[in-house]
Amino acid sequence: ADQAADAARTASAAEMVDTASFKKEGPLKVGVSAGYLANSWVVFALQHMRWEASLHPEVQDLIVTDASFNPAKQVSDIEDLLRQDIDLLIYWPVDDASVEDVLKRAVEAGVPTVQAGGGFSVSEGTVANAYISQYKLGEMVARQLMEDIGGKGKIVAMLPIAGTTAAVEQLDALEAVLAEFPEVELLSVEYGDWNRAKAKQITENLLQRFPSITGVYSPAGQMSLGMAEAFDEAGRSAEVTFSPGDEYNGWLKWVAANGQGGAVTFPTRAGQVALQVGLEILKGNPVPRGTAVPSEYVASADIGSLVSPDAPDDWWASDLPDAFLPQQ
Amino acid sequence: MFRMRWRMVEHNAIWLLLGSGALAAAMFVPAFRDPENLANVMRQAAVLGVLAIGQTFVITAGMIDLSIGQIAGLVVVLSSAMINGDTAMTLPVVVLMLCVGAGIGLVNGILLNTLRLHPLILTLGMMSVIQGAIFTYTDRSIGRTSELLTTLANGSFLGIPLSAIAVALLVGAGHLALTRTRFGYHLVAAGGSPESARRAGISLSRIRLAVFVISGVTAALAGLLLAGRLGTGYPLAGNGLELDAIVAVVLGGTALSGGRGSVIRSIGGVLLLACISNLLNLLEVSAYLQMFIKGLIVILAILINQPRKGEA
Amino acid sequence: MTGSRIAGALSELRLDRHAVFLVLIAIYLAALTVSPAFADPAYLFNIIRQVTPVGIAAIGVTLVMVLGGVDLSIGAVISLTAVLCASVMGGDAANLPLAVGAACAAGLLVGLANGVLIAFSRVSPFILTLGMGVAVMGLTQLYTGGTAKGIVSPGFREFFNFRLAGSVPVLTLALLVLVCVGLAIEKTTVFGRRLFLIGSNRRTAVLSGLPVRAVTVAAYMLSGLFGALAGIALLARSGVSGTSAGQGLEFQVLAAVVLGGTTFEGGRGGIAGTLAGVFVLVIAFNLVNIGGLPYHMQLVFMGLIIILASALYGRLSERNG
Amino acid sequence: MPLIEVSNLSKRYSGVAALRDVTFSAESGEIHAIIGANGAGKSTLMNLLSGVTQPSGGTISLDGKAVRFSSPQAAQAAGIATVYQEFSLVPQLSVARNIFLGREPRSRFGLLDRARLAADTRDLLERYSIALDPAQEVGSLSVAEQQMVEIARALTYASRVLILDEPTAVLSLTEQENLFSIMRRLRDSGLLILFVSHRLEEVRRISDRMTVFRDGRNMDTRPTPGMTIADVVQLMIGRTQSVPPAPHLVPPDAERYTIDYATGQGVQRIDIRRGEILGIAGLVGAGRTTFARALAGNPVPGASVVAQVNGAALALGTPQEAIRSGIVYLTEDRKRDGIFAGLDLVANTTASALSDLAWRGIRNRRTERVRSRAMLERLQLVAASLDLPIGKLSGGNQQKVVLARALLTRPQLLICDEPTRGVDVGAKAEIYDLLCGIAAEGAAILVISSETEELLALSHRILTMHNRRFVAEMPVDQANENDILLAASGGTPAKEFS
Ligand SMILES: Nc1ncnc2c1ncn2[C@@H]1O[C@H](COP(=O)(O)OP(=O)(O)OP(=O)(O)O)[C@@H](O)[C@H]1O
Ligand SMILES: Nc1ncnc2c1ncn2[C@@H]1O[C@H](COP(=O)(O)OP(=O)(O)OP(=O)(O)O)[C@@H](O)[C@H]1O
Ligand SMILES: [Mg+2]
Ligand SMILES: [Mg+2]
Repeated sequence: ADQAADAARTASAAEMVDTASFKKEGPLKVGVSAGYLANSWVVFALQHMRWEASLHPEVQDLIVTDASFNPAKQVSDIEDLLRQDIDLLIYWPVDDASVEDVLKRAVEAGVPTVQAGGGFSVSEGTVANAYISQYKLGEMVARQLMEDIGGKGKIVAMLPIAGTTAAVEQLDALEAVLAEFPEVELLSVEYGDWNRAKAKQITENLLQRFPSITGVYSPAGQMSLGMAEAFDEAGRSAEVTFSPGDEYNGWLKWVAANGQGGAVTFPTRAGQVALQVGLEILKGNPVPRGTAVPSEYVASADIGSLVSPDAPDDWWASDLPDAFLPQQ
Repeated sequence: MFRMRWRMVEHNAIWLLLGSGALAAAMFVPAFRDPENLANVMRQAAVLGVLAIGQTFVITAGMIDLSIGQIAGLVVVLSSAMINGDTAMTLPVVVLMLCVGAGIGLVNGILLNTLRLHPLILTLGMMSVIQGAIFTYTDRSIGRTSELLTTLANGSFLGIPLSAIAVALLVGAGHLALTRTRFGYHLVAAGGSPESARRAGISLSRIRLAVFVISGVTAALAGLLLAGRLGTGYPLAGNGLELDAIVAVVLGGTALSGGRGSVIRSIGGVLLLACISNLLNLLEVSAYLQMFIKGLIVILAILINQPRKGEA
Repeated sequence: MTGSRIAGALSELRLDRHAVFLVLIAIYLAALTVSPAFADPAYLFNIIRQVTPVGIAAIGVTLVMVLGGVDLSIGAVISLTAVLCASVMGGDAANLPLAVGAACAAGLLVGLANGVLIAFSRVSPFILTLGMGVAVMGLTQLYTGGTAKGIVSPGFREFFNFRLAGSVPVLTLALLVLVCVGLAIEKTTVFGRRLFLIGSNRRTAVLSGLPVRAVTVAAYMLSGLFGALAGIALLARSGVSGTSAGQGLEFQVLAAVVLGGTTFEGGRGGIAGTLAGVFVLVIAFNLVNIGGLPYHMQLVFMGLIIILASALYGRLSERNG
Repeated sequence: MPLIEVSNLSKRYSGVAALRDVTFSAESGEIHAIIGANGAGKSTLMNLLSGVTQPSGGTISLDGKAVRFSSPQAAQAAGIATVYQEFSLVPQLSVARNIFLGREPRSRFGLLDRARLAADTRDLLERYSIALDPAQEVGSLSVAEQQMVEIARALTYASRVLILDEPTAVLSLTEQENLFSIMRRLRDSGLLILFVSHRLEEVRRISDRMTVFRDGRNMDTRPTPGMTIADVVQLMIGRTQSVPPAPHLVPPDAERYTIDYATGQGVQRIDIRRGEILGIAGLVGAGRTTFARALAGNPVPGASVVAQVNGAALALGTPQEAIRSGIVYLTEDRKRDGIFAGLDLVANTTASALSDLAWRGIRNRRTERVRSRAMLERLQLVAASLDLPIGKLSGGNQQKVVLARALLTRPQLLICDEPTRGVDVGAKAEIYDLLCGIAAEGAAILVISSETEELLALSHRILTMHNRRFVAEMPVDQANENDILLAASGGTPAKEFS
C-alpha cells in the first residue's frame, strides 16, 4: 500500500452498504470471534464491546470465542458460532486472508459481519469495518518522527508480529514517508511481536550493530518501552529520538517521565464502534463500509490527561466505566 | 481370561469415551446434535485427522515426528504462493507439495539413520529449522489457494463433508497398510522390538525412511487441506499441530513406546478432541479455560495410556 | 595411523564432557574476528544479561535432564511467575518479598505437579511437561484475563540493571551466582549425586534403595523454582509486557542444555556445560544479528545446533563407551 | 568335505578380541557342541556364522565355498537358522506373526494371507509337538514358551545348519526332552546342529562332537564319547574347576529370620539364620526372583512378604526401607538394574550408602573415595582407576562393584540372584569365597542360582521352587542334582511345605 492506496481505501470506506437484507428484530445474539485475547489491547476493545452491549437491552447474548492466534481455529470458531444462530458476527482476525472464506459463508447465511479494530478489509465476507487505519497511524507516527529528528539521520523500525496487517501497513506507511526524506536512512526493520522483552533484546543487538541511531520508529508503545530501556541501559538515550507510541499505559508513563515521544492513539473504543455499526446493520440502516476510528496525536506535554500512574503498565487509556474495566 | 477382557476394554476405550461423551453431549447440548454442526466437527477434524494418520505410523514404529506441524505450515505457505488463485495450477502444485513433504521426511529419515539421533531431538531441531525457513521466506500471508482445494476442505457431498470422505479413504488405506501388508507387520515389529526385527531381516533404516516419508506426505496433505480451509498462505498456520496430533494418537491408545497402534483408533482420538473443542465453544467456555482444559487432556491422555510394565 | 592416534588422544581428553567448551572458544574467536566488540568486557556482560532468564531457567532444566527427564513447561512457568510477581508487587517496593515469594511458590507448585505425576507414573516427561505448559499457560491467562496485571515497583528494574563497577550488570551477576548455587547442588550434595545415579539407570537406583521418587519430585520442583527466578529476572529485565512473555523460551533453554552436553537420556552433563551452552547460543544469536541475517534465521540456527550438538555428543560418548 | 569350515576367523570389538584365529569344521548330520567359559567367544562365533556380525579377518566356507553373510537373511538364505542367546521376539506380536516375521505369506493384491499364516503356524507347531496357541501374544508367554517360539521359528528355515545358543537354560525337563528329540530327528535327516551350552552333562548326553573355546581361541575339537567332564573343564579353563570352600558351621543360637511369602496360592513360611547360606533352586520362571524382590521391598501384585527377625517385624515397604532393615538384593540382570553404566566406580560403589557418607546432605568426596577403595580392595577388584566408568569392567568385576555397593550398607540379609551369571570361572571362585566370608561374619545369605552344582557347593540348605511355590527343602548333605531338578520340574517333592 502507499498513499494512493490509502486514499482509495478511504474512498472505499466511505461507500455506503445496503443492509436491508440483514434487518432483524431483537432479541439479538452477537457472536464475537477473537483472533486472540492474550493481549491487553484486544481485552480493552472487547470490554468496550461489552459496555456497549449493556446499553442495548435487545442484545441478549454476547458469545466470545478465542482462536489464540490460530487461524484454522478461528475458521472453526466462526463455524461454531454460526451454528448457534448468532444474528451478528464481530471479529478481529488472526490473519485477514485466512478467514475470508468462512466470513463469506456467514454473509451468505444472512449473518452480517463487522471487523473490529484491525485493518480495513474489503471483501465479500466483511459487511462493514470499525477500523483504525494502521497506515494512517503509521504515517502520523512517521511524520512526527521526521519532524522530531529534523528530517535527517539514521533510524530503526520496530514492528509487531511479522505478517500481521499492522506490521505490513506500518512499514508501508514508513516507507512512503521516507520517500520524501532522502536524508533519512532506514538502518533496520525488526519484529518485536508486541513483546517488550523481545523488543528490548532486539534493540540491544541493534545498539551493538549500529554505532549511531538517530531515531526510532515504533508505533506500539509497549515495544517502544523495551527499546527505551535498552537505550537507557546502554547509556545511549541522549542520541536518540523516539517516535510517538500508542496509549499503552507503560509507554505513557515513560513519556510523562521523559518528556518526549508522545502518543498517536490506537483507540480501544474501536470495539465499541464495531458493535454500534453492527446494530445499525441489524436495523437495516445503510452504513459506510468502513467507520474509521481516528487516531490522534497527543504531544508529550499533554500526556498528563492520558496517563494513569497507578494502573499497570499493561493497560490502556480509555473512557471505560469502572464496572467494565478489566479486573486489575 | 480376565486379562483378555481387559485388553478388549483397553483397546476400545477410545470408542467408549467418544460414544458416551457424544451421547451425553447430544442429550444435553441440542446444538451439538444438529447434523450441520456434526458436519462442521468433521470438517474441523480433517486436518488433524490426516496428520494423526501419519503420526500413528511414526509412533507405532517407536518414533515421533515433531516436525509435521511446520511441514504442514510450509506447505500452506508454498502452495498458496504458487497456486495464487489459479485453479489450473492446483494439480501440479499438489504433486509438488507432496514431493516437498516426502522430501523433508526423507531428509528426516536420512539424518536419523546417519546421525543416529533420538527422533525427538532430530525432529525438534527440524521443527525449529523449518519454522525459521518459513519466516525467512515470508513473514506475512501470501497467495491464494485454488477453488478446488477450498471446496475439498469446506464442501460436502450429500451432507457429508468432502474432507471427511477423503480422511475416511486415507484411514482405510492406512489401516490396510498397517494391518494387512508386510510393511505394516514389519513396522509394528520394528517399533515393538527393533533388535528382534533387525534379526528377522527387517531393515530398520528402510522402515525409518518409509515412516518419515509417510509422515512427511501426510503432513503435506494436511497442509493442503489447511490451505483449503484458510484460503491463503499464513506462515504460522502449522504451529502446535504436532502436539495435537500426538495427543490424538495417544488418546487412540497407540503406545508411545512403539509396537502397538491403530489408525482407526487414532481417528477416534481426533474426533474426541474435535468434539470437546466444539462442545467447549458451544458451551461458551472461555478460551483460557479451554487452553487449561486442553493441557489437562494432554496430561490425562498420557496418564491413561502409560506403557505397561516391561514395555517401557 | 596418526588419525587413530589423534582420535585416541582426543578420547583421553573425555571430549564428550568438554566439547562444549571447545565449541565456546571456537565460536568466541570467530565472533572476535567479526566484531571487535566481543573483546569488550562491558559488552560481553551485556549480552550475558540478555540471556539471564534463559540461563537461570537452564540451570533447573539441566538438573531435571541429568535425572533423565525434561521440562518443557518452563516457558509457561516463566510467563506465569513474571506476571504473578508484578501483580503482587503492585508498584510498591514493600511488597517485594511477598512478590518474590509468591512467584517462587507458583514455580515450586508447577514443579511439584510435574514431579509427582512423573515420579508416580511411567509417562513420557516430554509430553507431560508439554501438556503442563499448555495448562499453565491457560491458568496464566485465566488469572490475568489477558492483560498483564501489576506494576513493577520503582527501582526494581533499575537495581537489576545497575552496572557494578560500571560494567557488570547486577542481573548478570545474579545469573552467575545462581549458576554457582546450581553447581554446588550438582557437585557437593547427595541430592546432586543421586540425580546422576537415577539418570544413569533408574531401575538400578530403585533397587539400590535410592529415594527415586523424592529426588524426582525435588528435581522438578527445583526446575520450577529456577523457572520462577527466571520469570523474576525477565520481569527485572523489562517490566511486565504481556501475559506470555516466556513463550517459546523453553526451546532456547533446551538448546542451551543439550548444547552443554546434558543429554535426553540423562546421567551425564551438568550445569557448567549448560552455562557454556548458553554462552554459545547467545554469541551465535548475536552473530546472526550482527551479520544482518533476518531475525528468524536464529530459529534455523537453533534447530541446527540442537541436531548437530546432539549428534556430536552421541558419537563422542559412543566412542568413550 | 565338512559342511562348515572356518579358518583363521577373528573378530574384534573396539579393542577387545572376542575371537582370535579360530579354525574349526563341522559336518552335516552331527550335533556339534560348542562349549567354553563365559566370554570365551561362543556367541560371537555363532553371530558370525549367522550373519549378525561380520568378521574382522579370516574366512567361513559352506560346502567348500567361501561365503560372506552380510546379514542374517543371507545366512538364512543359505539354510543357516539360529536361535539366539538373547531373545529375538517381538513381545507385542502373536506367536504366528513372530514365527514368520520377515517372511509372511502374501495373497493376491499384495496383502497378507492371514489365514495361511495361522494355518502354517499350526502345522509347524503340531509337527514338532509344541503346544502353543498361534494367536497368543508372545509377551504373555512364559520364558520357556518364548524359547519354544524361537526354536519353532528357526525350524522353519533350517535346511542345512541349526544354531542353538544356550537353548536349554530356560526349559523345563519335559521341554528339554522334547527339544532333544527334535534335535536328534533333525540330525538324522542330515542337518548340522551347532549347540552352545554351559551344561556339560547335557552336552555329554546329546552331542556327537564338541569344540572347546577359551579366551576367543579354539582349544580343541573332540568326539564326545570318551570325554569326561573333568577333561572338558580342564580344556575350558586350563585347570580343574574351582570349588568353593566347604561351608562353615552356622552357630545354633544365631538370630533367625522368618519370612512369610504370600502368593495367590497361600502363604508359605521359610526361615534363615544369620551366618547361613540358603540356596534357592528352580527352573527359569519358577518365581525365585519375584520372591527375592518382594523380600527386598520390591513386590509385584500377588507376591508379598512379611519378615521378622527374632519375632520383630521388619519394615520392607520399599527397597530403601528394606536396606535400612538390613536386607539387600543383588540383581540377576546387572546391565538392566545392577550398574550405573556411564558413572565411575566411586559413584557406583557408594550409591546406596551416600547419606551415611555425607554430612547433612553434603558429600564428602574424600570419605567416599577412601571407603569405596577400601571395600573394592577387600573384594580384590582389579581396576586401573576408580574413575573408570563401570561399563568398561568385565562382568565379574562389575559384579564385585555391585556387591561392594551392597556391603557398604552393612547388610544382615543379603540376597544374591544369580551372582555368577556372566562371570568367568576365575571370578566365580572369588565370588564364592567372598560370599562364604560374608556369611562367616554373621550375615544371612540367600543365593538364587540356576546352576545346581553351584548351590550344592555353596549353601547349607537348598530350597526348590516350582510354579511360584517352594516345593522342597533339603539340607545340602542330603541333596543331589537329580532330586533338585525333579522337584523343580514339579516331580514328587522330597519334603512337603506347609
Ligand atoms: N557387541 C559387543 N561389543 C563389544 N564386546 C563384545 C560384544 N559382544 C561380545 N563382546 C565381547 O566379546 C567376548 C566374547 O563374547 P561372547 O558373547 O562371544 O562370549 P560367550 O562365549 O558367548 O559367553 P557366554 O557364555 O557368557 O554367552 C566377551 O569379552 C564380550 O564382552
Ligand atoms: N507369586 C507370584 N505371583 C504372581 N506372579 C508371579 C509370582 N511369582 C512369579 N511370578 C511371575 O512369574 C514370572 C517368572 O518369575 P521370576 O522371574 O521370579 O522367576 P525366576 O525363578 O527368578 O526365573 P529366572 O531364572 O528367569 O530368573 C514373572 O513374570 C513373575 O511376574
Ligand atoms: Mg554367549
Ligand atoms: Mg530370576
